[in-house]
Amino acid sequence: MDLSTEICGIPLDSPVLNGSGTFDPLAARRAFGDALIEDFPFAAFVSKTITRKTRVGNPPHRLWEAPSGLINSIGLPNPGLEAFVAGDLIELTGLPVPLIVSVMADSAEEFSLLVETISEVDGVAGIELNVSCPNVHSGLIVGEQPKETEALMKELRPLTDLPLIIKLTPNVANPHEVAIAAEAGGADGISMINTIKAAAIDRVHSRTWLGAGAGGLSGPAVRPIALAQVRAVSTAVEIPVIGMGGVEDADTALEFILAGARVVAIGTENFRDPQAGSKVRKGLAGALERRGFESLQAAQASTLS
Amino acid sequence: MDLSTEICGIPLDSPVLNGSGTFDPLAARRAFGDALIEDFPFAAFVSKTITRKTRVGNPPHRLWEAPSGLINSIGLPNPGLEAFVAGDLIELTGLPVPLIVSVMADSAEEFSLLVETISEVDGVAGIELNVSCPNVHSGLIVGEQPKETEALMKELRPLTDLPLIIKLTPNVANPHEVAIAAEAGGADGISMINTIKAAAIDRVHSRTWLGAGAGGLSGPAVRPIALAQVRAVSTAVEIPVIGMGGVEDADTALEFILAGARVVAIGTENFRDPQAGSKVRKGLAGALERRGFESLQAAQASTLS
Amino acid sequence: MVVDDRPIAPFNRRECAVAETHPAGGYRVFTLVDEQGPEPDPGQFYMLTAGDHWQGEAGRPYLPRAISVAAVTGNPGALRLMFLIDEVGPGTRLMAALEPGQTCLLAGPFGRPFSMPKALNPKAAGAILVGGGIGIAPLAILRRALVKRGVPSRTLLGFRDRAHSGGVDELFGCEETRLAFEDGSSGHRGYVTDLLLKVLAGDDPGGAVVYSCGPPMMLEAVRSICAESGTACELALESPMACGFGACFGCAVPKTDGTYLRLCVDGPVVSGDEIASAMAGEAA
Amino acid sequence: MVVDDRPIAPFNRRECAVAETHPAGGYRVFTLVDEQGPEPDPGQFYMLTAGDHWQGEAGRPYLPRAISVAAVTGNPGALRLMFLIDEVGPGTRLMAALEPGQTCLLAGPFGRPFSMPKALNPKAAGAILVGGGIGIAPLAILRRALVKRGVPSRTLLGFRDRAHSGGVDELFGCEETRLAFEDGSSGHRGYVTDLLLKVLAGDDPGGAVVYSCGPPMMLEAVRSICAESGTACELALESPMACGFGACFGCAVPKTDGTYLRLCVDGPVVSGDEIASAMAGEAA
Ligand SMILES: Cc1cc2nc3c(=O)[nH]c(=O)nc-3n(C[C@H](O)[C@H](O)[C@H](O)COP(=O)(O)OP(=O)(O)OC[C@H]3O[C@@H](n4cnc5c(N)ncnc54)[C@H](O)[C@@H]3O)c2cc1C
Ligand SMILES: Cc1cc2nc3c(=O)[nH]c(=O)nc-3n(C[C@H](O)[C@H](O)[C@H](O)COP(=O)(O)OP(=O)(O)OC[C@H]3O[C@@H](n4cnc5c(N)ncnc54)[C@H](O)[C@@H]3O)c2cc1C
Ligand SMILES: Cc1cc2nc3c(=O)[nH]c(=O)nc-3n(C[C@H](O)[C@H](O)[C@H](O)COP(=O)(O)O)c2cc1C
Ligand SMILES: Cc1cc2nc3c(=O)[nH]c(=O)nc-3n(C[C@H](O)[C@H](O)[C@H](O)COP(=O)(O)O)c2cc1C
Ligand code: FES
Ligand code: FES
Repeated sequence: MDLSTEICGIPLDSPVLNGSGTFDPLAARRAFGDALIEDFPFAAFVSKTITRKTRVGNPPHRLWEAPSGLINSIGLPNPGLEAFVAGDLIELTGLPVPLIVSVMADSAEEFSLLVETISEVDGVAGIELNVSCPNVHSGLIVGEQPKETEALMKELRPLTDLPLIIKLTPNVANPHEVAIAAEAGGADGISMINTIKAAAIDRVHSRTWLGAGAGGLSGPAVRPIALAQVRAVSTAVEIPVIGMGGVEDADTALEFILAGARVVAIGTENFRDPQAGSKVRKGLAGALERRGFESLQAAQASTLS
Repeated sequence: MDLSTEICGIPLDSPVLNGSGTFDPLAARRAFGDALIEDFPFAAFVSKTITRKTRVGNPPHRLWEAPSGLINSIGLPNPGLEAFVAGDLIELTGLPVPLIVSVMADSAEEFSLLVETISEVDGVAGIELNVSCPNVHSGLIVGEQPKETEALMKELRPLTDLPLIIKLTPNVANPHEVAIAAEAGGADGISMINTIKAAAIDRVHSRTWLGAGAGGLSGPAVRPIALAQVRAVSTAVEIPVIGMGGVEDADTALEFILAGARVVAIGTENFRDPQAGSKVRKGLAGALERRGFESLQAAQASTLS
Repeated sequence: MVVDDRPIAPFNRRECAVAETHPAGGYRVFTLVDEQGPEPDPGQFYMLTAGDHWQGEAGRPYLPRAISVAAVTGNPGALRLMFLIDEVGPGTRLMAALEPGQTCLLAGPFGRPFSMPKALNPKAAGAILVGGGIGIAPLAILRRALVKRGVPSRTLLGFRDRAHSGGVDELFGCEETRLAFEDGSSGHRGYVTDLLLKVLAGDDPGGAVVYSCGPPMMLEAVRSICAESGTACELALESPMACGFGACFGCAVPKTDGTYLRLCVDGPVVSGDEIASAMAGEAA
Repeated sequence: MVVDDRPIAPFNRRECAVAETHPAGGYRVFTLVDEQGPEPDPGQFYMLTAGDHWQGEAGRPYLPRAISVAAVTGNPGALRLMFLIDEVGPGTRLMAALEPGQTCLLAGPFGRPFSMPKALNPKAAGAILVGGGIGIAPLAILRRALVKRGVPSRTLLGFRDRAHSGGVDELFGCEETRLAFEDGSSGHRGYVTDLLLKVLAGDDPGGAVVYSCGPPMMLEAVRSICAESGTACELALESPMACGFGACFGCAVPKTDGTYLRLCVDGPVVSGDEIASAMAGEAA
């Protein structure tokens, strides 16, 4: 079965991407060698989130295993824009698939710098905007506020020809309101869901376990929540949705497509199985057939009754 | 170990309640006979949510099992205020523990009627306000809006001498803002979390599984989210919190108390084990000791570092 | 409070040893030893959690599963409960994999049992049992109870094919049982409801009582055949259950009056005229 | 891209048969047959998922668990990997319950292995291995590699008591190994670091190389003893891991410069002077 598709004009061999921050091809290359490149698990690669300045990330602990899920508080460690562009980015553009760079900032000015700088690099296919961070000017978390989101999109949209995909936060009452605002501001696509605010308690010492005090939940535990949000958003906007949150196999990937996502992304499942992306891709034809779909397009076009 | 405590002035033999809508003593009596009353699992009983008019509930399916959790869309079936007061309520006041009656309405007027009518019944110890419903006047879901919540509390507070406990919805960016508003409006306690918006997809027919189209997630899957919200709310308000969301044993119950809850409630775990409440209560002394607490009060007074 | 004469379950979830397991056609049979519970009435069910590993790779099964008791032997204190399992998902998969030495967590017996024929119809001369697929389980224990009480009964069972007719010989004995196979591999070629129509045609309809359990389509056919011929009938239905004892309100089945019944307390056995359709609980 | 000379893991998560299991003191040993992987270097680890029932009653374990290889025999194509398990939670509980005939899912080998003594210190005359508790596992495979290369080594192992000294005899052989028991039940009464101090006092510090693995407190003591005496040392650390191959950034351990290393790719073996403290990864 032909699984090729596209997202925001980026051609894809399959509808299976990775979630930002859940796969590092450079480290994986050290562990797995060239086999990683020869059988690259994703149809496009989404980088971890890059900020303007270097971030070392949060103090340990950064992980807590939850029932059918994972809480992380990694803290977006990254080399910062300059070092990223001069280093890792060059290697990432050499991957055999389109590259989407994820960026985050705490002001429109910094976001602009990130978008403009990344856009100048050859081999970048798209930019994902991580808006789960407070705006230094308003103190508000951009992605929680439709107005802030729309204003940010309007500022960034003219700065690049690359598609701009906005990664929504799930920690809101009505994600579709933020999605509608993002679309109005010129977003080309929506990526969702990011992790859900969560806490973990050290069972021995009765204190918070995570070094940063709190974290975000991902994995199968959040899938029912992600499906509800993807459905609400995809029926509210025209732009395509990259659906994620607990995808663990082809069947659950297809659930996201049925809920309205154009393509899906694999996050935490990568940690359980380094080849999770390939596993999902390889299982999709069978999953589509079992549900009576003749093509991926038919599933993408279907709506839930 | 002495586990007695209180919530909003209601004396309790232990800090273990049930979540509204997750235990029906009348039906359980038919299944289990008098043993239910002799070893009643909860220190206070919270009724299912009562509305002014009869509700038959949602069409099937009403249940979907999720990874480490359950999605339900029951639809608050209940006999309506009048029939409840004339029937079930009489039997519930005969239970060997204090009774808290949960009510929901779509306007302040209807809420007032519910609160006033319930308050006149002997043997009711408190009222829980379920505010996850849209207000017919504003169209807004009361519990998502700090202002709506405060206004409602101000209207209801003068109507009764009973403690008013507000059950928050977790489907908001910042539950502590709603909690602060509820406290300002005169709430005596907070009950949280209710279920999280979730969707389920029929794997065979590729349509939504739940008769009502969507539902709410509960069980261990949501516990990390519940703990984060309980912590955020309990540090923001003075009034006590009834913590729930995935409590499955004494250890996880104690996690809620450490996160800032005064007492806990058992929901979905009741379905797995009809004696879940007793199991949690019986395990608490050991769990407290293992963590080095000399009393329940010490754990209730501790804050997480 | 409503107090009826159904057996009272111990107020707990208890660990029970697996005494015996074996395959039976396309199904699997296992026997648990219940040291605390009362003898269940035919039509009742238990909520079961198999073994230590409830929750598989995908975080399911999480909730217990409702399983009808198919046969009971022994005495209270050491009841042997026999269950028949059709492997359709993660929960029944774990149950089908049980081996002696393992344990299950069990709560129950729960639910409204079958009524005896005279209670359904004072003129009842005997009973007609109509079963299909895994639905033969509650009819097996019902048939033994009828035999014990000296009530004559005829059993009509339908299956897709021989491979899916597991449990018939050991649960019913072959002599008095008439079988229908959709693929015609033996017995009547076609549906079990064909057999029912024939039997009813030869009977005094005023004296017949029908008990049925099986797939929703079959139950619905039985229900309407009985409604048309004025025959009293009881159906054992299924619906997804979380608790089994009336706590979750999840097992709703639409009644004729537009309201719902809770199948775990007001069923699983319902009388044919109580419900709008035996299929309504299935599809949303 | 950084490409180093550590063994390259197959790019997959593969099913491996459990060949043998047995208890060893307070621990449990099991052997897996890896038909695809290369021979691991000492200090490397695998990410393991035990059996079909990953995810127990409480929805955990969900992620695979990092486990050091303690011994390797056989040849690529049928490598036999031996693991030593300390049962501390749901994941190790399932691993400790493995029996021949079952399978594990395995990814790896991963991580930075121990360096050979001469690479750490050109003047190195031999190696001192300092292990505690379950931390003896990577030292066992290291010692065999040193023996194979003809590098002289002394092994110092510490345990709470005899009951917790499982695996020593079979993994090390008793002759060349000196043991310390906190409860004085045999060997030296006290800490293994007492033995290290004695050995170092008798040595030319310029020629010693120390390898250590064990509880954080012990590692930190070894690290500071070596730092003070100017002895080159490598420590095999632990930290909670989700992936094992650099994908999650969860296994951060603070370095002296205020940044963090990813223990799964930049470790688990680190040199003593790279990290601020061997205990920092433990407590938040
Ligand atoms: C009173 C009663 C008696 C019963 N007696 C027996 C018996 O004797 N023997 C027997 O084998 N079975 C019996 N059943 C049926 C059995 O309880 C169900 O089939 C049970 O759901 C099987 O669990 P499972 O995990 O194997 O399959 P499930 O995963 O629960 O799948 C079973 C069916 O449930 C639906 N489903 C699929 N996924 C989900 C999900 N995530 N959440 C909710 N529903 C889902 C689908 O329609 C699927 O076909 C009985 C049911 C009832 C109510
Ligand atoms: C490189 C490396 C090699 C190792 N080699 C071995 C080995 O050879 N043999 C061996 O037995 N072990 C080894 N370990 C340790 C083992 O991987 C961990 O102890 C593992 O977490 C055990 O899993 P568990 O499910 O049994 O226990 P867990 O539940 O993971 O508990 C283990 C510890 O993790 C913490 N913890 C508790 N609950 C949670 C939670 N929900 N989420 C996160 N952390 C929690 C606590 O501190 C607890 O003591 C190694 C670890 C690493 C990193
Ligand atoms: C360890 C970890 C790190 C993550 N880092 C990022 C990140 O840098 N930027 C981002 O937008 N999302 C990040 N995410 C969120 C994921 O991309 C994804 O949205 C989320 O995990 C839900 O998908 P999943 O359930 O499949 O993991 C991270 C998630 C995890 C678990
Ligand atoms: C089947 C079911 C029915 C519920 N009905 C109600 C209700 O009537 N009123 C209410 O306030 N909460 C209701 N809840 C929410 C629970 O009281 C509780 O807040 C939630 O389930 C989280 O707790 P848990 O994870 O322990 O189940 C219901 C939950 C379930 C699972
Ligand atoms: S199964 Fe819970 S009420 Fe029937
Ligand atoms: S364990 Fe995931 S990066 Fe190290």
